[in-house]
Amino acid sequence: MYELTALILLVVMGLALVRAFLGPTLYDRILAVNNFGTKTVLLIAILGFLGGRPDFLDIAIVYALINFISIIAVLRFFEYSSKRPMDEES
Amino acid sequence: MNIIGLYNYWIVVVLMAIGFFIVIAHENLIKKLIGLSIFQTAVFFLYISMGKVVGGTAPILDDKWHLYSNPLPHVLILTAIVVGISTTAVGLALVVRIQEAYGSIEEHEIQTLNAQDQIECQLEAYGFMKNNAFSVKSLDE
Amino acid sequence: MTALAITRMNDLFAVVMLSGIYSLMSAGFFLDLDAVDVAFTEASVGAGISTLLMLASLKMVKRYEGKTKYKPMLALGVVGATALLLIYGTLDMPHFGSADAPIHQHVAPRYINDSMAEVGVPNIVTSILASYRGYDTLGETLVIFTAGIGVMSLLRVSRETKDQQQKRVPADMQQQIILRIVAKMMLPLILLFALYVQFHGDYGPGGGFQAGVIFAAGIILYTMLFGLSTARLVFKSSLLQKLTAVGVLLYAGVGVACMLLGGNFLDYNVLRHDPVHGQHLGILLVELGVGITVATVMITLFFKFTWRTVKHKYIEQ
Amino acid sequence: MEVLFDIISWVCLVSGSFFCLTGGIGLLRFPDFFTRIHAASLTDTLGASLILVGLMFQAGWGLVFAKLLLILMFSLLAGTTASHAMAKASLKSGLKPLESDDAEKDGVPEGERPSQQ
Repeated sequence: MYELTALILLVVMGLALVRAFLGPTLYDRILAVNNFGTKTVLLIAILGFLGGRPDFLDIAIVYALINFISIIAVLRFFEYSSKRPMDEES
Repeated sequence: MNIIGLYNYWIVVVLMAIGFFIVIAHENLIKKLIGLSIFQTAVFFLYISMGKVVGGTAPILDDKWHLYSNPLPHVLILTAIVVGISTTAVGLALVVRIQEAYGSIEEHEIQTLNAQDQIECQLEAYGFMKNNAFSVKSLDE
Repeated sequence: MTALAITRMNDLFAVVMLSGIYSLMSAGFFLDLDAVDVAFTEASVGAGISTLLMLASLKMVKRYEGKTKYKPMLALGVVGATALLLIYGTLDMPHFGSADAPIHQHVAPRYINDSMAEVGVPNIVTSILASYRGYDTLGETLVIFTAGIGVMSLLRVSRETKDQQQKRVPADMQQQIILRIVAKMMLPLILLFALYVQFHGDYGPGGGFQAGVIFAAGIILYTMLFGLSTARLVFKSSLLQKLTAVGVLLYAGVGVACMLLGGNFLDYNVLRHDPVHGQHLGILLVELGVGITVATVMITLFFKFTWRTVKHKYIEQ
Repeated sequence: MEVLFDIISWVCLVSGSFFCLTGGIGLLRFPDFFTRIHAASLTDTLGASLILVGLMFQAGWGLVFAKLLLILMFSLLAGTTASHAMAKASLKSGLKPLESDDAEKDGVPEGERPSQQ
């Protein structure tokens, strides 16, 4: 059961990755990164159970935290330089 | 079997090649730093994957487990990561200073500016005028 | 995993985002290879702090990469040749995951089998880090300290801008009320978690390096949302500089104390009557020193970069 | 009791991963940013909490349970807040939601819906 969930999460991470590559606007990329991070948190938690040592959930907590902080950092970065056009093609 | 069992090294080599390529082929200094960090990560992978034992578990002692992965590479890499971020930070600080001094972080632009600067300094030291044909010629060299 | 690295092309910002993902992925990879502590560090350092620093410096430089002047074919050739040579070199390497590889023969069995009796700490990584290879870690801490000093001297901000900065009300994230409130709620949790990681490092994954980075990340979150001048009221630069030095001094001081008590440098056995207790105390103090240094250096780095950005903005206006 | 917990946790895990999968597909297939954030963040919240609850049933009482609870709280707080902030920032930067041709032009609430979640 864990394997199935982990597999699906990997697939979703792949999809998010494709979106991060394609992403017409920057916000799509940010969204994809955020989504990717959330899925990584879940994957870490499940991997812990899969390996039989679920004591290592600290790492998942750190991931969730870091994900949040980096998203905020990115958003703040754009509040600074919002004069520039947001579309990437140039 | 003989070849397949080595796949971890190949991943490392591919990552290393990508990082190396970014470092030498791109001119943007920040890109170079990122390439450097990819290269660094490749080295980390090399160490960590060598420390892995099949069927082993994380090196935190517990009564239920008897086979552990090798903890030594973990220690080395743990400190290496933190040192890596410090060096990256110093590199970024240098990049910022370069941007302030030259107005650019592209390598060839910086080199051109540097060469111009040097030649002009030399010419001035030898007492040449800046605006004659000579200085233009030496710029081309 | 590998395909990811290739597609980092023109836009530097996208590159930084992708390197964040890359870092998360590599941390997952480390976890899969049983290196919990390393995954911990990579997650907090690689994905968090380095992305932040990259972004902060991206604010100051141009966002788009210029056209490359030279043909990349030569570089590609060199890289390809190197890669082929390396792959040829790996043919003699031991197989992935084999237990009888040379790396597992020499000192690792001693660490795995005896560290419980000698050091009394379940997390072998911590015991090696702080006790068996304490010299190394002292050196690493010094390197971080030096890097902090280097950045401080490179990105110095003059006194005059400082005064102007203190007058300026930071209005960057003023609109994001929800964000601010949630961050305020989360901040104590983050700091508490950092302390947990710091002092639980003997038993689970964690330790001084990771805890320092998490602590710094919490402070950085606060700084980003409430402005630099607010955060500087708590963390004055003089305080930060002193704390950075205190961390290194604590580490080295433990070593000197060991020498004074009749042991070798960083030989914790003599700190208490019982060697195992002595080891415990020594590791705790040393990790605390590492944690203080790492946290303050990271906060200093971020402050310096952000300050520089503010200065740029001020000059532009 | 044990079997019951197992079944509940399996149901939670499977439905959670199903939601995650739909969210991922939506993230990839939807036409513009606001529909994408809608797909991604809604399913993210539900899927993540379901998976974590499923794991909680497996863990039983103890430190692991507490940590899972912490992650759950974190993801509920941080995930929703982050998507709210993203939607707001993108709207402020001038990214307009895609408006359908035939319906009346009320694209903005559509885009902000995930933030109210």
